[in-house]
Amino acid sequence: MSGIAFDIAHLLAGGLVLVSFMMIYQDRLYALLNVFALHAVVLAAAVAWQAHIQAAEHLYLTAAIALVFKAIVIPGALHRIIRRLGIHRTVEQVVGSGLTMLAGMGLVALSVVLMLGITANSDAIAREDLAFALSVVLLGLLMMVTRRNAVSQVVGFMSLENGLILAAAGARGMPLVVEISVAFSVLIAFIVIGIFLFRIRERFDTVDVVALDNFRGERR
Amino acid sequence: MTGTLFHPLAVILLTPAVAAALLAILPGYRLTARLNVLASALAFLAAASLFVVSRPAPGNYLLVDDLNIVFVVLNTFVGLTAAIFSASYIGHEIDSGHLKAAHVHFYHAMYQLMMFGMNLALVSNNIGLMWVAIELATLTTVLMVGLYRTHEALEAAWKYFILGSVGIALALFGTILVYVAAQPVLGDGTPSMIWTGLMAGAASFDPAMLNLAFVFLLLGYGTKVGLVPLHAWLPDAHAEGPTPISAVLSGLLLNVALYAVLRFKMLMAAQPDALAPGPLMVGMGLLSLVFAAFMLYARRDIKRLFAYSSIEHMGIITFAFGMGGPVANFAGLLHMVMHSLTKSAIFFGVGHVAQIRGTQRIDAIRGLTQSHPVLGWGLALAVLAIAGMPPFGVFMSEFLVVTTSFARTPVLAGILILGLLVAFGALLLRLTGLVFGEPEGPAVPIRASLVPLYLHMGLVVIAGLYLPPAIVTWFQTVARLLG
Amino acid sequence: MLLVVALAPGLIGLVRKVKARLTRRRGAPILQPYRDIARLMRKEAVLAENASWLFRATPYLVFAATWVAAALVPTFATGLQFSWTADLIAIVALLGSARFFLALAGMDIGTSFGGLGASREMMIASVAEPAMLLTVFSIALVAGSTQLSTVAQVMAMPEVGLRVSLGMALVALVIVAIAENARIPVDNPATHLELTMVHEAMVLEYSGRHLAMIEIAAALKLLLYVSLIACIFWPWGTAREEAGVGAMAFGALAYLAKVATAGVALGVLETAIAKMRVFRVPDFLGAALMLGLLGTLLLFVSRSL
Amino acid sequence: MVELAALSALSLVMLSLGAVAWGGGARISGLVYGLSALACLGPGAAGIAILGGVPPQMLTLPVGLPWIGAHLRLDALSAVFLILIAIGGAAASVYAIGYGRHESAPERVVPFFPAFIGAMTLVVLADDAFSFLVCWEVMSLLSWALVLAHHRAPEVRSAAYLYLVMAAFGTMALLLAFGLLAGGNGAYAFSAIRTASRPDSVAVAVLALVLVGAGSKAGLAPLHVWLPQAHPAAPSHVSALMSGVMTKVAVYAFIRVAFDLVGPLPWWISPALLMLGASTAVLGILNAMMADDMKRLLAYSTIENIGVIFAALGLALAFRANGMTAPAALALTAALFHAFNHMTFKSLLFMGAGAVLTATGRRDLDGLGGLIHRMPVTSVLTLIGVTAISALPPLNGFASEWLLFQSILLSPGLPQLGLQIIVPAAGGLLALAAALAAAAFVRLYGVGFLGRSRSDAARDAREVDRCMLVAMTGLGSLCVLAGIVPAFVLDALAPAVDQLTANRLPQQMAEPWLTLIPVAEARSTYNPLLVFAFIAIAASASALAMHRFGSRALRRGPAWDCGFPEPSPATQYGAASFAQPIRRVLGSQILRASETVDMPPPGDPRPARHRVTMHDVIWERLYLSVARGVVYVSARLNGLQFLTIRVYLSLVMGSLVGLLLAVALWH
Repeated sequence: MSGIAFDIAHLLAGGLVLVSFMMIYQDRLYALLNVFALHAVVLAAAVAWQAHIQAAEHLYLTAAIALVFKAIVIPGALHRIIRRLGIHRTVEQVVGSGLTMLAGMGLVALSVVLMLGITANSDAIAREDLAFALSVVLLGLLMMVTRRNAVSQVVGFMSLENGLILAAAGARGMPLVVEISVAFSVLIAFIVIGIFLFRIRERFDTVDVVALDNFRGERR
Repeated sequence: MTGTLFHPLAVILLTPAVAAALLAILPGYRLTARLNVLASALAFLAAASLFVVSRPAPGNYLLVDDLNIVFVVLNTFVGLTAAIFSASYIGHEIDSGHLKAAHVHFYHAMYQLMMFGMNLALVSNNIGLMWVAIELATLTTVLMVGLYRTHEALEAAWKYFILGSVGIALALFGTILVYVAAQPVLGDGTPSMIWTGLMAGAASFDPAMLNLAFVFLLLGYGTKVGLVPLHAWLPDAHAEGPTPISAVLSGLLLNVALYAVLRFKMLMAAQPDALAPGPLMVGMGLLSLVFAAFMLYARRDIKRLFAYSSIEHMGIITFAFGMGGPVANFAGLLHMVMHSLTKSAIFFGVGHVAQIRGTQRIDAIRGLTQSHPVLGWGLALAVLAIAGMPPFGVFMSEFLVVTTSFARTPVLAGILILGLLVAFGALLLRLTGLVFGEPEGPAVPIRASLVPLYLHMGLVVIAGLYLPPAIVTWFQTVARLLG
Repeated sequence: MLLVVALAPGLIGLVRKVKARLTRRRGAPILQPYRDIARLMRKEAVLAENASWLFRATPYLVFAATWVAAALVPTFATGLQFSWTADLIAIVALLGSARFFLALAGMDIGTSFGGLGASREMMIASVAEPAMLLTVFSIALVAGSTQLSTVAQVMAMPEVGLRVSLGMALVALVIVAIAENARIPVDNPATHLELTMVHEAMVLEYSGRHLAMIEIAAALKLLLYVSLIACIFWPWGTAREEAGVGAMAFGALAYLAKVATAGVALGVLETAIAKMRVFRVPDFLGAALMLGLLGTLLLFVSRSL
Repeated sequence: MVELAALSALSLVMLSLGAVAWGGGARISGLVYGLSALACLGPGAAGIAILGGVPPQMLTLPVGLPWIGAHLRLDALSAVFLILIAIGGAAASVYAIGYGRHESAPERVVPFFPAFIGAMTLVVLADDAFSFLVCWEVMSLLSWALVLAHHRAPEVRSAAYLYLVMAAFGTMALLLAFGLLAGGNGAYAFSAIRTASRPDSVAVAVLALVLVGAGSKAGLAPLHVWLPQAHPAAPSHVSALMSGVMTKVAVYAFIRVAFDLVGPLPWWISPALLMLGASTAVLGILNAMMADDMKRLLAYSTIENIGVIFAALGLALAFRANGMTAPAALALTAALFHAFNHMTFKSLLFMGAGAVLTATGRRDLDGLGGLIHRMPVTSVLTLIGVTAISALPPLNGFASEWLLFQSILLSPGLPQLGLQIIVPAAGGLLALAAALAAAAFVRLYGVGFLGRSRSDAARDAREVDRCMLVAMTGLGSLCVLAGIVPAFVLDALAPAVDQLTANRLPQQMAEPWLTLIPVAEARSTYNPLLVFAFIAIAASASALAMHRFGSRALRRGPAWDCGFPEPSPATQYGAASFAQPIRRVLGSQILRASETVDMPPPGDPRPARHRVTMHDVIWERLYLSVARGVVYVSARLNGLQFLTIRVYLSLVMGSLVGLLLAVALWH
């Protein structure tokens, strides 16, 4: 089974990295959300494939959660938030997207180098999977760091988390993966509700420094 | 797990869980506060009885060994005293209208849930379960930090939440990596996530994978420990939340995260080909210490001041564990315990002070020994203790850390000394302003118990002068375990 | 011991006489200081209203301390009965005690002149004393002792010979002696009512028998220094402990001659130079200090070569 | 014996706890002080017994550092300092029975006082690094609390702050020193440290660290700046203890490490120590000369005496390194003797200042004057103190300085040319310091006690109560006795000196007339008993003669003052005017003193002004720049408190990527 199974797993994981790059490249919020939905779909597919090749039924549940929750519910909710709160449609990036892409390339290279260093006695699928997962995690972090807007930072966090799910799914026979994905979904729900309830978009990051100074610690 | 429902271990976990559920339902402040104290007391008694009761064999999920028993007892003890303190503290907050009854409701339930999370993290034998438990504890504390719903509190809670979530994510990735490293050796599924199994098989794990895992784990759990540069959430979360929670955060949650780091450090040490975790920890410890020491000077908020001092001490502890060796590990353990007791005592005192004066601004508080001698001197003792003055226990651990590290690596000890001195200067400067001079500002009469503060300080003094041989041998065993 | 007391005013008279002669005055007779003291003794003492017991006790203390110090310096014979009571350092310190109490007495009345004198005196002393001690060091290095009898015996030996260090020490000691005894150019003993006076300003309030004691003490101090210089740098003729009466008599004559020479020399010196400003004094004494140190260092260098 | 001393120390600590329990107010102050004076007898008796020939004793208690325990040891060196502490502590306690009645905040003094003495006692007894440092730091902490007794004054708070920070700094240095001594395996017991051998470089590092640690507590320049602020800020009996006794505990620490624990030292560290001591002495006394506050002046003079002691210790080290045990014993004896003497007269003087403070409420010299009429007993006792501290024969200050000069005169025997040159130079500096000390104390006594009263407070002063006078009389008679029969003290010191230098002075009590003969009769002798007798006889004989043969008439009249008497007491020579000549001569460089005169032209009615500015170079260059550095760094780092979450996340990411890169490169 190893040949084709490996290739497909490889393809799906690689696709996830590619979609991550697309997200970094996007500078409009709605488009970003759409790409994120795509990210979740690819993740669901990758997890499902892992469930198939590992014959682990519980992973199908994880894939389903990813598909329903992250590809449909959360992007929908974020759409609503953007409309309600009237957040700027354009994403403000701290550094130009070209530079960010370059940094992203560097991160992917770093993760590949790191994973290559691992001796071959571990599972090849897991190894490749981990390399891609690490890339996705780092790219998600990169996105959180390079965006000013709350929503796009949340999206960055979610893509980071997708990388984690990918890694967990790729680890053969890892228990608790479902629990972890559920826990993360709760976490993300918290974040989204947090944005929505507390209207903390401006407190998430500086838009207007003077207004913020009154809130941030010790400036009373 | 072989124990029954009445085994202390079960009590430690079930009491907070059941209490949390009960507290969520029950009405009334007085009742819930008492129940909160009662549940904490029960958990503490159970934890203390772990010394005498035979330990259960390590199972798939739970474990009691020499290392975590230290943490569990400390955890439940400070949980108890903080609950006693919180009963009077929250009472005043309700009287003064800072909190609504509904919030208090929620607060006590969350308190027990947090205790449950921390206890679970400490006794779990499963790296996945531990991760879940720490996340649970983090989430509950996030909610408590935001309890006051002020702009500042929300800001602090939000920062804590986001940084904590990222940390949690990194820790999870590290956990997965550990599993991946263990899986070829120990086989699929749960066996590859169990401490006892991992420790036994660590020598044949892939060292490179372990290295990678440790980086993620150190940064992930290190965020919770408050190591610089991952510390940003810590000062604000301490400053804006209710003071009992600040005490618990500093006294316990940081320890729990540190416990996780220590566990993985032991794992790393068991694989000789892997990266030595010591230098990393030493580096981050020193960075935290020196950075926090300098940050102490510019603080204007009293709770934020002591929050930075917590970062400083976490730095010292991490440094000590990073140095390794029986003496330094002993010192690290001792320092951790002493810091928990002392720092929570400080927050108890600070909580009273802030309520009496109605402010947390340092320059608005003066002359406490004049206006409130018992509280003022208690706070002075606690601050002197945390600054490393004898006859308090912190001095003993600092003595051991400094002397042993200077004999081994003079340069590092020099940096350590620098940080300690700078921090001492800052703490003393603030202390002088707080407790001496002409009293100033309002003096709201507070009917509050200073017993927790003096109880902690009493323990710290006793430990500084006389450590019972039982505790010493026990610490020494653990120190050897830590390598 | 009584001898030095008897001799001391005579030296003062001699110096005054020499100075007068050199300025073409006839001058008072050499015995005039004796008469002055006797007259002062007979007069009633006037105490300022504010004077305390310290003010009254000081003249006797000063006299006693100076006298004890002076008695410890070998004059015409070494190995005096009680010379082991104290060594050179103790002698210096005894003089310090005398000065200390005199300065306190100067402050006691609460006048501006008294304080002025006291503060300047202490300033001068604070430079003069180290110079003196350094001189003592270099002497002790040569003689291997601070015991004056021993020093004099060693110095009398031919093998000591002439040394640069000793020369320096001599110059330093002379400078210190001039400063300590309030002579020109440091202070003018013949003046009053001048803002530059030092010693006289301190004792301004004294009268009658108190003043007499202080005058005797001052004279004793001068004689002490002269004897000191003579016994250390010019031990020629000094009788040894075990020597007979003849040698003793010869020593006494030699001693008288030395004192007279010194008195004349001092008179000439005082006439020849002018008094310097108070704040130049430290430079003057600093020279002594340097000389003392240099002398000591040279000794080491020459020894280690 | 060691049990007795330890029990007494413990009872002192218990007394403090009892005082806390009883509220520590004025009600129990007399009782507590009385009991603490009694408790001081224990260590004193123990010390005397050891010096009397009882062999050294050890005691191990199951407290302190777990696997070591608390070791206590009472040997001859400890005994010397134990006696010193006992005398100083008992005198201060007796004094405090009276002084404490005037205390405005007794609850901030009484509870700390006995424990402070107890802690000092335990420092001297401690025989392992941990117990030593615990007691040492507790001693600092308690004295800090005592300094803060009058915490409402901002300058007291800043003095106390500076004090404890410097104390912590010193402790850190000691911590490092003991770390080096104990080695990586944590052999903290002194017995283990003593037997271990270590290379010269380590020994020198230890010595340097101990010099910093003990020196910062003793007040060695440039670590002295806290001392003139903190010592005067405390209540006077505490000042007496801090200046008179606690600085000696620091000296003890240095002796213990340098002579006992660290083992052989190379000779070339001693010149540094010698010059450090000598320049400290000069700097201290020069500052004392300029100080206007009586207690501050005394504190600066403490710095001078500490300098003298350290110079003597440096000399002893130089001799010892060259195997010249007899001169080493002489220098060490001089140091110990001077330490003892300084305890007596400095405590006495601080008590005198406290008496003046009680009687007048002032301690600025320019507000006093004429006290010799109003407070006769205090004045006499203070006069003894100033005479002794000015190193004038026949009192004890001179006796120890004389011994020191004798040991300096033995320096030609040293083989190293460097030492031969440095030692006399240091001797010159010490002589300068001694002469300046006389000037400074003439100023203190002349301006403060003599002359006419400069303020109403001084004019209405009343003599203080009996307890205070008794304590001062006790110390005053010690000054006189130790000055007149130093042989007794020297023989008592001999066992301690013998223990550390393997040699001792010849038995002094055996000499005829109790003469001091440190080396040889032909070399140098000093017989204070005879000097004292001669002076007494000569003075009384001359007085008798005067009254017998001269006039006995006495008349009171107005002061003559060269014909220009001025009734206002303000025309007297004040503290600043007295200091002026020395300020001009020596202060212009060292203290950077400068004077500005603002003389209005004729016709202008505004008063002329004369202003003196002085700069403490060490404070400005060293301390303020360190403080500025810390403030600068913290201000720069403080920016990190106000960043956005995104930036904090970048920090997290940065460290992650950095560590990952490191791991990647590590492969």
